[in-house]
Amino acid sequence: MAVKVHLWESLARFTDNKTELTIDADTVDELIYILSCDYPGLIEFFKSGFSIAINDEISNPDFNDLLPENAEIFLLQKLKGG
Amino acid sequence: MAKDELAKDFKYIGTRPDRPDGYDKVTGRAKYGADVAAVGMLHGAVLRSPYAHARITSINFEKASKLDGVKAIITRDDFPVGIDGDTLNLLENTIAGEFAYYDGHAIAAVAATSVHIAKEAINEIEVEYEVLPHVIDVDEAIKPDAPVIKNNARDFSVPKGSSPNVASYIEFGTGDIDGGFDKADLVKSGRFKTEAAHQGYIEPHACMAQLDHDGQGEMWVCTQGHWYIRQMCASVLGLEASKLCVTPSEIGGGFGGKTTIFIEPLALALSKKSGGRPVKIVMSRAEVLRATGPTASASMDVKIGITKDGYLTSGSVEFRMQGGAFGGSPVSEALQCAFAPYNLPAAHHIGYDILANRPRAAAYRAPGSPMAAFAVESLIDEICTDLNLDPIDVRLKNAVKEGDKSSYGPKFKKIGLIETLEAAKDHPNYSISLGDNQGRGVAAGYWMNHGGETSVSVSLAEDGSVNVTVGTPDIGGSRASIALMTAETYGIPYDSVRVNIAETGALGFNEPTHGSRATLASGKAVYEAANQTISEMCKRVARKWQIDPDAVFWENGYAKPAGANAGDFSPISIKQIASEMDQTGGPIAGHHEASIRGVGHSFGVHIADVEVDPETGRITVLRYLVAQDAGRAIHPSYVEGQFQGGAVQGIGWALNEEYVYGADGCLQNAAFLDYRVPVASDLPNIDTIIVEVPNPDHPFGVRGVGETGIAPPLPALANAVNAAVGARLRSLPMSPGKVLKTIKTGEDGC
Amino acid sequence: MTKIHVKTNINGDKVEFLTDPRETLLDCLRDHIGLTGSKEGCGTGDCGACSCIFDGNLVSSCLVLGVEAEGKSIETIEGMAGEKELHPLQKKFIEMAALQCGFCTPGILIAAKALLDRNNDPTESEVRYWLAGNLCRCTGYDKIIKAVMETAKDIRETA
Amino acid sequence: MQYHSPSSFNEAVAISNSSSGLVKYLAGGTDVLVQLKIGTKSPDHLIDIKNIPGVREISLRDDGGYTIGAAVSGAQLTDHKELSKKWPGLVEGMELVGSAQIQSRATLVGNLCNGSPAADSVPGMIAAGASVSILNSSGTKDVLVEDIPSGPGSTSLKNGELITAINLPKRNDYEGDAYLRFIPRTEMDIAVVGCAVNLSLENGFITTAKVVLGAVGPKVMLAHSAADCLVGTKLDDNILSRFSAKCSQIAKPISDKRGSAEFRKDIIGVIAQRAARKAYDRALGKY
Repeated sequence: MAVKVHLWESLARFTDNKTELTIDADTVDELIYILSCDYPGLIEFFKSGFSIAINDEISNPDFNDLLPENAEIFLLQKLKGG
Repeated sequence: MAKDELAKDFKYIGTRPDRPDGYDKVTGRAKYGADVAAVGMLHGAVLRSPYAHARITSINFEKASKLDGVKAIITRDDFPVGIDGDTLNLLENTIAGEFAYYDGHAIAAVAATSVHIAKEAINEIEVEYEVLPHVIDVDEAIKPDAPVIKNNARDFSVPKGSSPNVASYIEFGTGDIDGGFDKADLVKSGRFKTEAAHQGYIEPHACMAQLDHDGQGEMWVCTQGHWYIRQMCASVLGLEASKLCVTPSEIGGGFGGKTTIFIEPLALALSKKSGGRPVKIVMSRAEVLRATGPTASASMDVKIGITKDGYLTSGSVEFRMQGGAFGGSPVSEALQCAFAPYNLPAAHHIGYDILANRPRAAAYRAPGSPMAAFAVESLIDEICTDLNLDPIDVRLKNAVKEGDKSSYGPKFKKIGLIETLEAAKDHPNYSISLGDNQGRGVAAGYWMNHGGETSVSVSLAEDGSVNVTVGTPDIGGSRASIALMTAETYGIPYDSVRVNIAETGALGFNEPTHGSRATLASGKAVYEAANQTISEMCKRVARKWQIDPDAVFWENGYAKPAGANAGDFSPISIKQIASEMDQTGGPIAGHHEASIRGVGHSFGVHIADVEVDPETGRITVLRYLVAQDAGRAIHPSYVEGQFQGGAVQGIGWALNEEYVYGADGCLQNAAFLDYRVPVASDLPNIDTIIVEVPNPDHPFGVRGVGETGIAPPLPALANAVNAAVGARLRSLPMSPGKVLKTIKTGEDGC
Repeated sequence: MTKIHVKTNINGDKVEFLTDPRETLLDCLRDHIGLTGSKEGCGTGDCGACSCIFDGNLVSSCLVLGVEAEGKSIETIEGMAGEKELHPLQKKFIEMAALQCGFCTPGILIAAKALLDRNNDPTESEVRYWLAGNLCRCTGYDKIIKAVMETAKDIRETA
Repeated sequence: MQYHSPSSFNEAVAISNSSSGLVKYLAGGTDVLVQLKIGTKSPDHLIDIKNIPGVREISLRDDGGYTIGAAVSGAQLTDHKELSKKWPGLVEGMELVGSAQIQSRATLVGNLCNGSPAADSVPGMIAAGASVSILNSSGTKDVLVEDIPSGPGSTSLKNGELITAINLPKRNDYEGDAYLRFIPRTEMDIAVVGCAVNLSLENGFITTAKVVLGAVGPKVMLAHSAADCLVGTKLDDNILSRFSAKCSQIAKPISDKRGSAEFRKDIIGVIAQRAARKAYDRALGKY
């Protein structure tokens, strides 16, 4: 499935200055794997923890989640609270 | 509020019954962190650094160890080596290694047969320090000549060439920023600063721990999240997590500050070193203020463009936040909240997490949001004043609604900002006339409220009452709200539900009661678990009636036949099903474990009226209104309580609370006498409006209500002060001296 | 340190205990007598969580020495409820949700009772100033003040 | 630490003189116990004076003045209607010390002996012309309250000396006093500045004035030159602003966590002016 991934600008250093990427991935796991292979600079980011919005549904990442066709994905800072 | 938006009529939800733990808490029976004792128990005390930054050259505890009654003394040497990453930061903050990074940093700990002996022993430990240069202020910390707090503190995100005290960096945005400013009729910018504020829970940290050489341990502790305590203690001590059983006490407030470890690993290590005797450590108030997490201090630049009729065209922020010697300020959350209420065509955010010689910042209610609100909502108010526009109207024109793209990316589902603004505008407080030196301020605030990792169980007792077991400690009445949702799900009386908070062995991993998630996430999980037991009950009744399980449905506490083709059976009550459990297959219980998805975006709008004494700069809050979207108020009294408590913490932060450091980098006001939280006589009643625009991602529409309320008071009060006496305070706290200076000179001097 | 033998009366019961003279009354209540309802929030008289009635006077028990209890009579939160039912303030606090975490609650109840015992018709401002020595960080005081005012009204009406 | 509970003042002084190490007298304990808790002062001997007969009594002397026992609490003072009516400024100074809980215990003598320049009850006592009775091994003596504070946290009392009572002079008609302080909150703070004013009037004109400033110097200070501005006047606006400026000028505050020197100098004048107005109105019998 082709999905559109939005990254924040300060991550663009690791992605050839791109903040929008179209990736062919069926699951979150596959998406992270492909991003990590294509842009190894992101590995540290993924390790540091993050949240994800898949078609505007924000949550902690479930790596086995299936990605709908043309899904719009935002990688977000890990959600916390007080 | 438009009640017609509610999808359902509820029998229990929305009522205000007595809380289940009420009797315990008004009679003194409830057991908090320091309230337990065990046979053979020792008392712990902690030696803390008197310097803001120092190399520890030697620690000699020979004299201390010879004192009668001293059973164990620990230093960093008693902890595992080879730890790195976040765990190393946790360990370093728990007990200093080579360096003491802030005044109050733990250096060593003692266990003795009495508190007095433990304290005497602490005084007998000889430590040699080599004092190093320190830095306290966030802007000072990134100057080129600032003392370097740690080498290699920066993570992957920090661009080359940044100050070595920058721990992380984030930048994101959307739209054409410069184009947006070009379209504006007015572009305004400003620098804003906030000082660190402490959560100020009245119960100091306390725990009792027992650990033996077999690696099995137990702990009783006041915490918002005992699985976090287990995970963190296990990781810094090199224990197997499941061998450590952590039981949460009742908790005397947390507000984010009790989501991490401080004394807990010390108590475990002392217990182990003293041969497995239980060790209790209770912090003093001074220790709480010196060594536990306040929130970050912040320096923030904001620029906003607007058309003359009040439409925002572009906004940019650069936030620099100091989160202590280990990083971890909530700068990314602050950025996410900064423009969240507004539908901005273009927005750009830059954030720096910066080190300073201060205690490690912990979460504090809506971490980051209050600072962001202070900067952005103050500047919007300045714009409204310049353009002579009504502050609520401007916010209504720009307010986000369902389907709008948020300033941080994803689109909003159903949200209630517009309804909240309208409710605030319609409230009588917005039109009461004001006298001399009085002014009114308006501000909005936001928090996303996430679900997070949650595990619960529900079981049916033999008489048809229900036990619910959750892993989120009850800080502000969540037992009541969870019992209400359970009662609603089953259709049984509220009094027939008992909610327990379980120890770590009883459930799967639970995130703490933080981020306003207890009612949101545990409530959703309990709903799922209860429905499991309901389908099991329907199944058993179907077997009894010898019909298809699908032909049985549940209503108001009864299993009923579903329509004519199911046959003509009399409904069977939960009581009867329960009483027959042992003959129908045994116990009935349900459980639910998940990372609860979705967030409960909650927006709030506050209106503050103040009077300023122009001769002394003293601010009196005359009246105060909180309007906030609760999604749905499960127990409205405790929702109001969250609104009021959040608002008053924000009022304290705005007016008088601050960390005062001397030139030596030591904290000067480590007591409630001079860390000035609001007292009863400082305040008016806090009026509330509960707006209910149900969260579409929650079975009962809950959004989470705890966090948002602390953000708007900071700007609302600053805006009110400006309206009262024409003094614009761009730094907090608005202490009388600073207000007077601003009245006299037009500058607050920060 | 030689301990001192103290005979006192707590919540109507004769009580004896041994205390290190450095120990406060709060330490003695909590650690020697097992009455942990009085809380220590600061230990320096700034928060009121340890409020007790000491020979008829409202005190912070962290600022009274245990040895001073000799021959005195002390009321703590554990003695506030009657045998059959809660004190009206306790009932009203639950009913009106005047507590969240509950840690400051014992001290506030004791202080509020001391006020209503001497004045059952206080103004809101009097209640706020009387309770200024009792910090609450959860509620913003709103519901606490209202619960005390409502209880005072009930007491006046039933008197 | 050894705890003593003598039954007479002489016994208390004898214990003090025969004890070695740090010896402290204990009355209300609201300072001593705090110091014990935070570890700044750990006495070796603590002499509790509360079991000495008469120590908690307020009595009207034959000369019309009051004698206030050393262990009389703030609450007792406030509850004493006659004394509160005659010396409202002195009483309100004491009443401002701490919470209701503190008021049950804290004493004028304790507040004085703590030696704080910000002590709320001390300016009122000095303005009133109060004296203290001091007992030592050679007998008793009377000393003006203004001679007791000697610097931040220190007093002129010698080791073993014990204040047994405070003596207030007789109060006449057309006299009035007031104490005001500035704090950031409404309660529970230490004074950022404080000012007591005590006035006597004749036909509306001020004949004598005493002005005492708190928290603007190393000790509570008498502001003679500021008081002189008031004498012979009816306290009109011009006089008040001159008085206010004088108080600000006399003040020699330091900057600390509770306020900057600049701020303190600014507001001492404001607070002093308000206190003078209040004392004047009281002297006129307005309230």
